[in-house]
Amino acid sequence: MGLLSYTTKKLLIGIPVVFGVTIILFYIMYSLPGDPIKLIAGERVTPERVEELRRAWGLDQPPYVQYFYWLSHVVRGDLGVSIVTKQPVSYLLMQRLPYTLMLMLISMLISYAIGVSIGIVSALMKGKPIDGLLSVTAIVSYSIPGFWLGLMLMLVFGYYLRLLPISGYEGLHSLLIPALSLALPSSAAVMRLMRAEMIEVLNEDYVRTAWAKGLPRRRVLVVHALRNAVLPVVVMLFLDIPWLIGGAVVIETLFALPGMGRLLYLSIIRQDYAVVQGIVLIITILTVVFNTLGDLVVAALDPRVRVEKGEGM
Amino acid sequence: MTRLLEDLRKKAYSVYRSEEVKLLIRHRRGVVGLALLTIIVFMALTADLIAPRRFDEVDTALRLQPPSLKHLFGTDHLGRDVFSRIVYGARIALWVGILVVLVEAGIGVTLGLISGYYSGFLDKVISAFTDMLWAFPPIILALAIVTILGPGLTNVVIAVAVVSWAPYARIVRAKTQSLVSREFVMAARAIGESDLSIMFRYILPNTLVSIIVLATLTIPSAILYTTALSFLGFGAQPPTPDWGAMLNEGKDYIFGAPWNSIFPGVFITLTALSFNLLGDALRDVLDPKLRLR
Amino acid sequence: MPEKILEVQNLKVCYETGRGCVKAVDDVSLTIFEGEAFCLVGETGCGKSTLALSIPRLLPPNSRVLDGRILFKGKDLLRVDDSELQRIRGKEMAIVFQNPMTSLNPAYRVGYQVAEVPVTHLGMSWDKALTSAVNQLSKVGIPDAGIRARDYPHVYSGGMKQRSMIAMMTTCKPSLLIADEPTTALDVTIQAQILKLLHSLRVEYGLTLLLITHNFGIVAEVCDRVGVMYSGKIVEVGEVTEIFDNPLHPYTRGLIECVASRRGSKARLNQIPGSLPNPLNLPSGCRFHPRCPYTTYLCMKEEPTMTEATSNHSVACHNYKAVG
Amino acid sequence: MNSWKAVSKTVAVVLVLVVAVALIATYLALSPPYVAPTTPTTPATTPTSPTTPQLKRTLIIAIPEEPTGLDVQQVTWSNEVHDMIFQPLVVLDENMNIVPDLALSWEVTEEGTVLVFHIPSDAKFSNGDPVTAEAIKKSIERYKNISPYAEDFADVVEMTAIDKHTLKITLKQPAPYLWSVLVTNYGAPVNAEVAERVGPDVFNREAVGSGPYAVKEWVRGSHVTLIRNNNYRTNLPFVANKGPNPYVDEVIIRFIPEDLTRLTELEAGRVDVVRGVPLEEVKRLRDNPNIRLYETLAPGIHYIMVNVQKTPLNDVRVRKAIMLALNRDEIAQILDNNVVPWYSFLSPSQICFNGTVETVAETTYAHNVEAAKELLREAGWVDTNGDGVVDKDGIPLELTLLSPVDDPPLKKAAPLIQAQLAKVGIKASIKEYTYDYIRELTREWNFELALRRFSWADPDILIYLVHSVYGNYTYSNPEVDVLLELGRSVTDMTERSEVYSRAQELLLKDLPLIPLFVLKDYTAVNKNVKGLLILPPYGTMFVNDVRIEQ
Amino acid sequence: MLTVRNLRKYFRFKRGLLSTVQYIRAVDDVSFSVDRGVTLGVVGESGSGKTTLGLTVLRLLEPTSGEIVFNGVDVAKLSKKGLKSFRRSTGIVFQDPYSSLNPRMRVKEILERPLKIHGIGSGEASLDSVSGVLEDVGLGEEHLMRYPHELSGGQQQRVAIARAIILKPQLVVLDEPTSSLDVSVQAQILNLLLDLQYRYVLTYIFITHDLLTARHVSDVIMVMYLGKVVELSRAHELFLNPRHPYTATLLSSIPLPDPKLKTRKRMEVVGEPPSLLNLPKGCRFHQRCPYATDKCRLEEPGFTRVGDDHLVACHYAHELSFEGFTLW
Repeated sequence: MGLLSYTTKKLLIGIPVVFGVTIILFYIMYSLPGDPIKLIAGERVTPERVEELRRAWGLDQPPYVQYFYWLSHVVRGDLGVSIVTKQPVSYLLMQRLPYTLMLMLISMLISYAIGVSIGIVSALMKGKPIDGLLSVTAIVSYSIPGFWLGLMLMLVFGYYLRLLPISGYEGLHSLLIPALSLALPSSAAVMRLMRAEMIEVLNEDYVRTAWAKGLPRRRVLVVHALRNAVLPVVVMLFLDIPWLIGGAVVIETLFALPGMGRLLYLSIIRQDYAVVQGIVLIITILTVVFNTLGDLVVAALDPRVRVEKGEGM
Repeated sequence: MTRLLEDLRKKAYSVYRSEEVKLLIRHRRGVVGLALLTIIVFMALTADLIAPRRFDEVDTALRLQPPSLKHLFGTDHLGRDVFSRIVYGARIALWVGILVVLVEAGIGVTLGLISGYYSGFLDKVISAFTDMLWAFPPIILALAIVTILGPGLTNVVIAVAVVSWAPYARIVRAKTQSLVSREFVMAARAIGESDLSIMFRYILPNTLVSIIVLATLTIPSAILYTTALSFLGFGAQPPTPDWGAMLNEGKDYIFGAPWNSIFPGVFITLTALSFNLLGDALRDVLDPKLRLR
Repeated sequence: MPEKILEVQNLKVCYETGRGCVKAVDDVSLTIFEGEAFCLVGETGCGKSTLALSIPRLLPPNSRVLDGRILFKGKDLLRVDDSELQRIRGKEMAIVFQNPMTSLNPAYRVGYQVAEVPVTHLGMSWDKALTSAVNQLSKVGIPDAGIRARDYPHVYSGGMKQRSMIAMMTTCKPSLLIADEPTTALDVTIQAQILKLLHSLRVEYGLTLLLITHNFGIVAEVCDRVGVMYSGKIVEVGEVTEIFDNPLHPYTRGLIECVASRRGSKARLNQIPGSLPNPLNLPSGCRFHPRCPYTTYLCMKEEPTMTEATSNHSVACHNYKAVG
Repeated sequence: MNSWKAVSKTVAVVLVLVVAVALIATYLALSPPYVAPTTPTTPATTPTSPTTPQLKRTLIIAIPEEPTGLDVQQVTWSNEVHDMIFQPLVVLDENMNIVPDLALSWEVTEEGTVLVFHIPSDAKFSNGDPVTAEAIKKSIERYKNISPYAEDFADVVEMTAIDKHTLKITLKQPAPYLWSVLVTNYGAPVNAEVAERVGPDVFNREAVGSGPYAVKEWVRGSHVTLIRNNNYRTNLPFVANKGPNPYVDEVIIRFIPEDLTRLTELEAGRVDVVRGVPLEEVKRLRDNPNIRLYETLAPGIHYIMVNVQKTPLNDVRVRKAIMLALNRDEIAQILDNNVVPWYSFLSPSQICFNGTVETVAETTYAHNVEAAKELLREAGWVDTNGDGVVDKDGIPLELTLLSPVDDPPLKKAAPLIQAQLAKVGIKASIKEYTYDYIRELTREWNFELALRRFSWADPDILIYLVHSVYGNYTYSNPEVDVLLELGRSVTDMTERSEVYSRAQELLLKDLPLIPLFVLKDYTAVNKNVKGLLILPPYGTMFVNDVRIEQ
Repeated sequence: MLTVRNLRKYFRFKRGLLSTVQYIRAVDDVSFSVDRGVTLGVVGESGSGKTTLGLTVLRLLEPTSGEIVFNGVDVAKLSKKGLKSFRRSTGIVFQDPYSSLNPRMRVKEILERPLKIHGIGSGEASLDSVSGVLEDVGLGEEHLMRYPHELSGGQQQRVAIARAIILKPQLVVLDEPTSSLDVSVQAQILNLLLDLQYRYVLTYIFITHDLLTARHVSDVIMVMYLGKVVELSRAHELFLNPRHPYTATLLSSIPLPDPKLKTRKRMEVVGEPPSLLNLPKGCRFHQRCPYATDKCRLEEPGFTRVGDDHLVACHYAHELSFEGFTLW
């Protein structure tokens, strides 16, 4: 199969996922208790005015009509207008997205740099005290709630040591503690996967073959073992996106970062339909795209994947 | 005759169990996890005895006291004893963790069994659904569900379970698929077993170990999720001494009275850690091939 | 008398398990002469593969060599350093494994994997090595080797994978080739082809073959000398005709007789009663005594040692004279 | 197969590119919103007299929320930015008296149905256009057309410009509550002509008013820079400087949503004034010698709304018991005394506030557990089974208390209220929702006790809470209805105050709302900033006399 | 007793999302019949479809087409109820004894299940038949309460055999019952199977890749290659006088446990069997057959009768002889 058709196929498979997620979400938002119009209308507004606003926002329509209305606009690149701030959703997103992407990028860099390297070390030292120590450290950091870790880092670095800003965005260094709190638990997961994969691959017959061929140690470990062991970790890298975004919701809220996660949290609370829909759409598309990218990378790294497997009857 | 059989049964059973138990005991980390868990369970069971005060006992005169002999972990902004709240909180953490796992395992195992056993359309629908869930940031969905259901622990439990049954469905499906092609299932059909009987007599018991291991390993994430929701203000209702809610209340005083934030976090970590250690050990001993993601 | 190429002395290997270190090879000594084809035969779990893998030190990490020496061309392989070992492996001593399906790295093209060997050992450039890999592959009978060398292993059939393994391992014309059940995973027609290939390579390169198998048919077809293993011990060693015509150990005899042969049909076969002993719970004295028709009190009490029955036939049995 | 080799390379290259582009793009995208606060270089030019210290010419104010638009007639909420740009006709002084700002003077005639405003002849918008009677008329007409609060001027039947500088407003009926709109920036005139010319969207970005400062630049997500309006004239009695402030050329209003960051900026000297001081930080700021805290009382109270339709809360004795059970001093204590315990329904920052009502209420309902228990006993609620909860006919007295997660003082007070109620044997279970959702639940009568607040300078706000028709809530008392309707039409302020005092007395008997406290609003200001005036009810800042010393 | 006519079992195989569906013809037009008390040996290499055949005959896989007539009834058309009684008169033993026993059931339960399902005996009565069958397969009551993993491979296979015969079936399919066992245990199991056949007059379909074993136990042997039967004959006759080049090759490829035969002249074939997805036209063996002609390349051979009960699917069944080779 050619590259293009492979990619197209993978992306095509993603489309129903995007639809499914947005439809489910739309109905969830629709069934949220409370009336967004009353929320924005405030204390001194008459019922007539409320109805007027409801018509103006199209919220008097049945949900499927609203969904198709929304969808038809999305197709034209219009994500709608925030009911709370009256700003275009795309504008809000563009404003917030960079912070979240940057946060995710930094935390991914940290977690994969730590996780992969320690995982390899630990696998090569399997059974030795250092491996035990690293593994226990990993399990411990895996058990720490990210938001609490963030709180503690804030306390230590922001308050006691006054090294880094406590909260809010004042430049890239503001993202350091939040990224760390996101990265540490996830780096433990990466490390555990990397270690398990490496150990498994080191036990594979083909690694034994490589030894039997008399290849130098580095060649066996890097060319024959690591190349195969790193594959699932790469897959995880791409599959982790939803988790990271989920983490970003809590962390951004905690650190008061002007990112998408916090906007999402606020918008769910304020029932800002359009914003929630827009953000989730972006997240789902990002997820699908990253999954496809992940598949492509895997296909590039592992020749077996390119052959479609048959199914029995 | 029957007597003899009964004796034999007991003996065989004890032999079978003891080997695995022995292995578990030799697993040092597992023992540490078990010990930690025992402490937390002990806390939960004897909260009424060991907690010096009730978890909701307010005394404004004592507010924001630092840790001392009288108040081991200090007091919070309402003058409640943090240690007592932590001790009572163990009940909630355990209850929530286990309940979430029961619900999500119930959903996941059923769906996984069905989709693994009946390949084809049903499988495709269930798998697509699972994939969709997989692609969705869980905390966001949980947030939305809690908003619909209203705040409260039970609703949080439901929300977290609803968004996180996917690993169960996947693993049970995979196990079922591999078991369905195993010869003993074929043999069961050859002697005329019905589908239902095959599912529940032959397949389910053989996935049980994985499910138990998975359950142990997902309890910590259940606890972490629920505390995260409580932390965002959607979980336990005051004055419930939920650790996440305590963190939520404590974070306002993080700089002035950090003990309000430190201790709940430490205990969330310890509880998650105990289950993680135990789950790892169980996996090593019972089901070394199991992968969570 | 030809040169000794490999001498295993009092080798003891065990595997770490939850219940202590379980001995898989227990005090085994063995000599292989240059140019011969030596077969180690035995049932599952008798330790034959462990013995084979311990020679190039390729045992899995949970194993331990407790004692013994492995002299290859006079050097004790258990005591050489890693770089020395690396020079021996793949160059002077090669090994072909049981499962060709998993023995090739799925991530690299077959030609590349073959070419790695001359690059490492002969200092060849990659270009030249790749060409020589194609030659080597066509030599072992891969059709269209020039094209197929650029394939990944997963598109190869089992037979072709095993051929590629053999190609890879014989590039440097090693003096000893260890083949650990090389055909067990293959069909009979392919098995015949691979055995033939091994034979022709032996003739061409004059290499010494150490073949591990459980199939007496293969033993008879391939080998000059045979060692029979039971429960971690070598119980009988001798020339192949001696072993088949005049087995001295009751176990060897039983095995040969219980194979459905060309002779019988629908008749009861001779059978060895019972099953293999549990390595965690070995019987006292001779390990075969609970299944042996010739058992005496001595067998239960004392472990027999290897004795030379004739000049080229040794056996570890108290009663071998009665058996013969 | 060969294409795959190319693929792996392509993928690698693409990945590297994507990551690189993402890095660069995010970096670029992140850079602009963060504008390093310009600490204006000390003017080396004119060192004024040696006695006066050197002055900083830019006032930097940090506020939590960025306005959704600058046109006060288009937004649902206004803030400090609008205060700078717009100038109301009249304002409230610290005693809640109406005093002139833009207007020279005014008359109320025809029993309160006609208002006449006199505008100074030199009044100008910041762009130089004159503020005439006609312009104000146009502005109010525009408000009636486009504002979400168009209702505010619903009673206005006719506006006539008697002459160029005199505006006559005719009302359907007396509408004293209109003053509470007029004293805010909502009631301030906008340059409707410009608005019409440029269209609502542009005007929302570049609104023109007659306030002390005018829009220079609005950097979204960051700040608004305002420049001195040299056409500014005011008739405020309590400021010395009736024209443009000669000491402050520019006002920069920065939007910093994060409480701690806002304060950090102030402590670091990068900001002069911080609005929205988190209550937890007040103590720390008070200890800081470089910072001055301005304190104003909020124009409203925080209270428990009671569902008087529901048993047992329909029994006034139970409501009184709750009123008595509460220890407001304790509540104030756990809120770090950032609130004032309160017993009546109007705060001192509201028009028509009457201190005697509060004093009487305080003595009547001072914390008294025994009295509360006694009232419950009278009502038939006694703890018969010894579980600590009073019961009647076998039913324990259990109530649900709705607590808003997004209102920190109320959220914090809830568990304490719960504990205090428990002491008299009332078991309250807390349910937390967002403030807005609780408002909806109360509107639907789907509640028992709900923690709420209101914030509006005019006592007319009460009509929306306790009037049997306008209020929509559970309480109905014809006497109260009459009084509140009367309060809408009485124009004389003393008389009006009397009306609301009587209404409060009735409410204190019925207790459909149980007052808790009045919140203190804080503004943290650098000590170098002299002459800043912050007045209730909304903590409006008057920068007319501000001088910033170095 | 059992007659199979034109049995086919195809597996669907889909490549990619939009590409066409292909079929793997695992069993393609197989016909044979077995008499009561007789053993039919089915011999073939991996991919020959012998296991699929065994499973399809017992309707553990749904046949794609063809008839399976068992005691006069077409099994392929049986309803659920009829199938149940068919299950009662058939049994199956698999290759891997451990994998064919439910690891979470004790031996007792494993053996009781068939009785329970078919409502035979209860309590003591069923326990008696369980003990009886255990004795038949050479196990004792001490094994009743064991889990499969507590038994050795040979014992496990004995349990599997006991399960297959506990309902006293007429037909038992034995799918490589000895190939995963140790050599020394294989003989025990083969002897057991022969004893049981003798005692209960069982009909066996014995599937194996091991010609020596097949010869030992079978009365009739059917050789399969890529889903097709290539030769069907009495066992004795087949080994004495193979007529299909593939059969000859198979025989010739067996390593014989006799060093003196080391240098015998063998029948050899080139290459490896093609993929089932990509079968050649004509005779499926022609690419590897040293005797192949154009006819073989184009035309699929039908069966030729070359003697009593000896059928060969080769165009040149009468012409070819393999006298130059020492096959055996």
